[in-house]
Amino acid sequence: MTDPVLSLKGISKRYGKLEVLKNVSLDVHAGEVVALLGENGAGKSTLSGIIAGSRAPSEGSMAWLGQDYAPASPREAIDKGVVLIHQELKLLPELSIAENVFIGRWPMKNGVVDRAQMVRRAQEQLSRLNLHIPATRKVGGLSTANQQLIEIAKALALNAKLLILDEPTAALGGVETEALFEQVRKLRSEGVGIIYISHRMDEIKRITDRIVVLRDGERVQDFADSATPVRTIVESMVGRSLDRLFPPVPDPTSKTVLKVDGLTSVDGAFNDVSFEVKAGEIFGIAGLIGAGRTELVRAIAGADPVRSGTVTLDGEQLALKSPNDAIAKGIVMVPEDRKDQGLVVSHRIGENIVYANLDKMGSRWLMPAMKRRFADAAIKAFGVKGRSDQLASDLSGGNQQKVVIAKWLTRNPRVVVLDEPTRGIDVGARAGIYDIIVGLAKSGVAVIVVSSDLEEILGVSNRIMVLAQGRQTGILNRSEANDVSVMELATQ
Amino acid sequence: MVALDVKEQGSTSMGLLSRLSGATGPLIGLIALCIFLSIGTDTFLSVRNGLNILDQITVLGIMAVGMTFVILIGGIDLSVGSVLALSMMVMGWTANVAGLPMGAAIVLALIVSGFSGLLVGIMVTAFRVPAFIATLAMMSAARGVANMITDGQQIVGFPDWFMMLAIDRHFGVLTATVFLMLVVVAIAWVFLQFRSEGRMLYAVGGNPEVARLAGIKVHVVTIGVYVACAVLAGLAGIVLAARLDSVQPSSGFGYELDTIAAVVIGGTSLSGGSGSIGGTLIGVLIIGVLRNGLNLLNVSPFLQQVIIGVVIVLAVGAETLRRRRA
Amino acid sequence: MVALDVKEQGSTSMGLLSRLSGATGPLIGLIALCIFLSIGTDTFLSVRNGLNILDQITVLGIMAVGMTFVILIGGIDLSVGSVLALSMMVMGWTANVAGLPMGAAIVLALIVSGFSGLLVGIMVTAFRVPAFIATLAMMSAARGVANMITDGQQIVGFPDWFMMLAIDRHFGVLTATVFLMLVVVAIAWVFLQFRSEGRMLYAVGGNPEVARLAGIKVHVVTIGVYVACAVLAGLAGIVLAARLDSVQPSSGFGYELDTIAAVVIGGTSLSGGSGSIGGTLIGVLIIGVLRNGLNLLNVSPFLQQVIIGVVIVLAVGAETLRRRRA
Amino acid sequence: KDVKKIGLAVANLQANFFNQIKQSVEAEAKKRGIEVVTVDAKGDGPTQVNQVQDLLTQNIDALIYIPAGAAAATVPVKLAHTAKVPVINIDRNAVGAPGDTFIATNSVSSAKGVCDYIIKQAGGKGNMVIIHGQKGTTPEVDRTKGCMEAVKANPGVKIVAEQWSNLWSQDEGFQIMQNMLQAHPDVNIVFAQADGLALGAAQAIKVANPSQKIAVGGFDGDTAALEALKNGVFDVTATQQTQKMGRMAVEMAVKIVGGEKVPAEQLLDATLTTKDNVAGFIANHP
Ligand SMILES: Nc1ncnc2c1ncn2[C@@H]1O[C@H](COP(=O)(O)OP(=O)(O)OP(=O)(O)O)[C@@H](O)[C@H]1O
Ligand SMILES: Nc1ncnc2c1ncn2[C@@H]1O[C@H](COP(=O)(O)OP(=O)(O)OP(=O)(O)O)[C@@H](O)[C@H]1O
Ligand SMILES: [Mg+2]
Ligand SMILES: [Mg+2]
Repeated sequence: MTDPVLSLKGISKRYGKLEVLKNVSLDVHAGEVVALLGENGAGKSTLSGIIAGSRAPSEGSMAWLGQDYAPASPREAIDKGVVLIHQELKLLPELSIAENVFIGRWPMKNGVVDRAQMVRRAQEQLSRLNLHIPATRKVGGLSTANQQLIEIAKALALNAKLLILDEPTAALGGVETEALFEQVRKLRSEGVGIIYISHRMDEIKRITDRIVVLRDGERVQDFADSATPVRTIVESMVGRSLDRLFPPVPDPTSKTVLKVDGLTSVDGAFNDVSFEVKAGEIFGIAGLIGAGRTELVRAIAGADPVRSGTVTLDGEQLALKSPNDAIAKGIVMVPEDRKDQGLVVSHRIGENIVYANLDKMGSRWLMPAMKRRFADAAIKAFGVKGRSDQLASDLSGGNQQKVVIAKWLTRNPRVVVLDEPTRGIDVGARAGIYDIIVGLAKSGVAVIVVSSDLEEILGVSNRIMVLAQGRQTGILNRSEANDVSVMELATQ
Repeated sequence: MVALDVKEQGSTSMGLLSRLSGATGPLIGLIALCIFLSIGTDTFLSVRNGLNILDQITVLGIMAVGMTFVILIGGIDLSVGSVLALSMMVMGWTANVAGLPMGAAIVLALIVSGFSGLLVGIMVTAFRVPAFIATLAMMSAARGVANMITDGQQIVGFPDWFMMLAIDRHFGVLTATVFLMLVVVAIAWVFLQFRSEGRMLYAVGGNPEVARLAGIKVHVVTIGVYVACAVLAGLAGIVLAARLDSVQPSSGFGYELDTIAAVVIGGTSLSGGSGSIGGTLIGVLIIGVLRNGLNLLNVSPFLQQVIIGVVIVLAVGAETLRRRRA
Repeated sequence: MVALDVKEQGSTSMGLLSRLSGATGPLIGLIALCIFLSIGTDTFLSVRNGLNILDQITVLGIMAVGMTFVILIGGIDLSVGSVLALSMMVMGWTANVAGLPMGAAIVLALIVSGFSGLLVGIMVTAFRVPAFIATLAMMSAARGVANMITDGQQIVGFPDWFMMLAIDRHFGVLTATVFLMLVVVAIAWVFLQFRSEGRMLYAVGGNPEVARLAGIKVHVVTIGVYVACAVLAGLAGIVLAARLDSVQPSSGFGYELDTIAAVVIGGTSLSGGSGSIGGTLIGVLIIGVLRNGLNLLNVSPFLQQVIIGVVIVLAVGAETLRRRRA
Repeated sequence: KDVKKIGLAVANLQANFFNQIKQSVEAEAKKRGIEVVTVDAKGDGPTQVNQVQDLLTQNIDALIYIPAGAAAATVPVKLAHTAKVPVINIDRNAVGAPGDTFIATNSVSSAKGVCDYIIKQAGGKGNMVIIHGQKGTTPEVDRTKGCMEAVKANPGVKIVAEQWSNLWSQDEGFQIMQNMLQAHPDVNIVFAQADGLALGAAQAIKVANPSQKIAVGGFDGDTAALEALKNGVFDVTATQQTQKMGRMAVEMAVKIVGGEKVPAEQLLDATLTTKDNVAGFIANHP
């Protein structure tokens, strides 16, 4: 084999007393795709950041093409050809797509930014990813999936020699993922080294040449062969044996809890949607990106206004003017974007849990000890790795997501809506969240799950409704649902 | 060692120091300032001067409490100085021209102030006018109305008991107005720390969309906060009227920047979601002590302006350095 | 139909309307204001009055350009009024007391202004003092220094050619100062729209962390912007000196709020990352036309304050309504 | 008893008139070996109350008080008297609580003199505009009153426009005059209630370059304005005796503390100043 392009030796990283990476060594060769796996908080993003020059290691050294390599800034790394697609979106909503793609290195002509060239080249990158929106459009207002694709286009435009993709598909559906994979394969054949981070096991097996597993900041195991059974990999990640991902799904009762009739959005994102969810039922909503699933469930949770249609809960027709109305009636939502909608990331997680329960505590004095007890109970019930006085921003993505769910469940809701509940969450934690979902159903709650992960939606739902371009194209029972039947409806 | 322990605890449990959040640097600055002035002058460190300083910060202190609420939710209020003047003129006119009893005049003044806050709140929530613009407009309009009430004239001469509120030192210590300020500060502190409505301000300031999806009525909270801020500005106007025994429509000109400065020096973040009343009190005291001390040091007025600028930066910069070291 | 087409294009291609981004509402407001004043007075609609208005907005216009830069990167600058006064006093002292040639005096004044901006920039970047506090401190300090230069006295009497810059209407139309303002506006527009340094301001204002990760030197950009804003404030001071043929340390008092208001009315967002010079020009014109028009209408000063407040809210509120409908 | 320390509470040092008094007080006190503690309220009444408190804390022997705000506040005087410190009011006096003595210019008669002069210059008739000071303030009210006496005596004079400034500043004077000329191009008499406003107005007239001669009157006798008057920038002002006021104030302080009786009110005349007699005032400001 050739010499590695990138070689890490004994990298460690500490935040105060916390040791996030412990003596990690890693080689990446030209033209290979290395999967970096690990639970939430294992240190994958931290390691990526160190390679890409946005954080400095506490110990250890790196070599790039045989030379010592210690980038002081992301710019230095980019100039050498090391490009990182961040786990969090790093886009400027007020600028156009084209400007975002070329941010900081806009093409110039005669001392001014050459807009025509910039737009043209950006458009080329977009079409590589099958994204057909004008590159002159503002990024703000695009769906998360499209923004993620733009983030990828931004990296493709940099002509990287080493590309790190940190959970690029977390917000993508099947079609977009395919387009991305095509590009990854193309880059690999061009000799680009790739580090690929994901929590979706099926992807890992399809795209990567070699698997490296991190656990608690240590490199614990390698799998050279992508034929290794998923279970073996997962057990290596979580450090214990894991019997199953999806728990058995219970049968619903016959009592209808939620009834949605002819619901139509104000801006046309969804049209004339009708369905019922029974107590104890897990109702999945599937569809391609942009099908209007998020808009639909936001409307049910009172977050957006509707043009027409009704929502009935336990036989009572609701007038949902705000999330507050919905919550008061017992409809709660775990939103798809946890950083902007689920958590105040700059506040402590204890506070975040309390925020969702303030009305219940309204008449009482909020003594710190009481708040802590309340929050600690919720944190413990969901196995969040963290303390109530930690800032939400210091938690790993998976643990943040658990906090978002945890903050609701003390309220004993009637209907729980989960939009992309496991986006960016590791397999081990995912099993925990599925247990929570099933546990809710067992306790008689009506659960609605929206997901772009087909395996997930097939795995947990009693019934699956499919949306295509805002229209409801069918509802499948668990027995008739499989990837083919769902995709057929989704592309109608 | 003991100090270290306290700090350790403070950062994990919700101890006193952490409650002051961003204000530890300014607190150190305030203490340094006091030590310096105690050594540099022979008049600073006396009960009499301490009480003077308390007297001098009443108006600013009351307004800064309302401003803390506003800034906590990520807003800003430039109209406080004008609302203060409006409240004074309404009170003065009602009592001395319309001849109603003083108590009624005060209530009416506070109602008018609250109404101006309500207008701002509606502009900000229903019409999405940025708070900066809505309150800038209110700043201009309220000043205009305050002027129109008496066509720019002042009104003097209120009942003796009213003026005495700002002068009589009960039990030889606190005037009624200082006592009022302390009560306002205490209530605000308890409200923000221990009441769920108070915590809502932090949630709204931290991220309004998260707060809304968590079932908090963001619009109601926002309007409530602007009303509270305006009523407190109005109350500060009443205190000022007692202190001056007169009302004039030009009062409170430029107070908005002083008030915002006090709040921000006290560690409340202008982007909302973090800060505390304790910090604001420190900010108010820094401004009050600084002005008082520079006068006692007989620093020339022009040089005072330079020194005030430098001390403000040092007080806030100290916080940054402290954090960086920690 | 045609209008509709243009709008469609505007939102996808970078048409003129979209370049004004948030300023369409205010533009409508400005036009409505002009129509109203043309009907309501017989003096508003004349070439001469138009030139007067241009004269009257030069100082505000030049300062507002610098402020647009600052607000675009998500900052704020409260020191512009004081820096303007400082620049004037430095120029006046150098020319009339130290007796250096006028050109040297102007250059020195601009250097001193730039230096004050540099200090602010360093405070904001290296010491992470919030811009509000850093510039508030500079506002106080610069005013103090301006006063100390002549112990508060004004200086009068500059060379004739200097005063003529603000008086002589070349080709019967533009004075040199108005021409200077137009040049500043044009350069700033080109800079922001077409230079990569200009686009960096949008990136830094949109999200400094994103900008940093993209390799933009956020600190350098920030310091540069505060220096530019201060130099432009200093330049506005020179213009004001020519206009008044005298300098005094109290000049520019309260201009910071006017300037910020002009920028924000013009659709630049206080949170940074969006806005345009075209919008700022509209904001400046709204303030200029409004003041001019109310005087022509002979409206009493108190009522003027109320009307100004109402118009500001309407101009900005119109933008919100327009968007909601779109 | 001797005076060792005087407190000087100035309304607003940004105004030349007050700054001149301040400088005169400090010079006179220095001559007599008295320490002066100066504070500047920047035009804000409440700030001044705070500052007077601070002055009293420093055990001053007398307070020279130039009230800030639209009209004099009573509280500083009451505070001083409670602390048994005599008060010398300059420029403004509070109704309810007057100082031990009050030194000021007779604004009404002086303003009448200025307006008489500019009306005479214009030949006793014509269109007149008034640029007022800050509306509702004592000087604004008095100067308006005095000028209106002159206007009433000349039926040929018609007031076509009035505007008020907020800061008495040159910039405002410029802007207001520019707009007035726009609305009334045939103006030939301008009374601006302060020299700053007058200088601004004169500059605006210069810019507009009207065909008729316009007579401009100011008030105060600011150092810079006197220079301008000499150069013919505007026509007339009323020079207030700021130096004398400062000297007198210190003198009164010494007298009162020494136990002498002083008159309750001492009004000084502002001298009508034109190009002819301005040289003397520039050399030696009264
Ligand atoms: N700035 C910081 N200060 C303190 N701790 C931090 C900081 N940044 C990250 N951490 C901690 O470092 C650990 C590793 O985080 P990292 O983001 O690298 O995990 P990850 O493997 O990418 O997880 P995920 O799959 O959820 O993205 C976590 O426990 C996290 O809480
Ligand atoms: N903030 C927004 N402003 C305007 N249009 C939007 C916005 N967000 C989404 N849309 C549009 O609404 C439609 C559906 O949105 P969205 O992509 O969120 O649907 P979804 O089925 O929930 O997909 P996802 O998997 O991304 O959640 C799309 O046409 C999208 O472009
Ligand atoms: Mg990660
Ligand atoms: Mg969605």
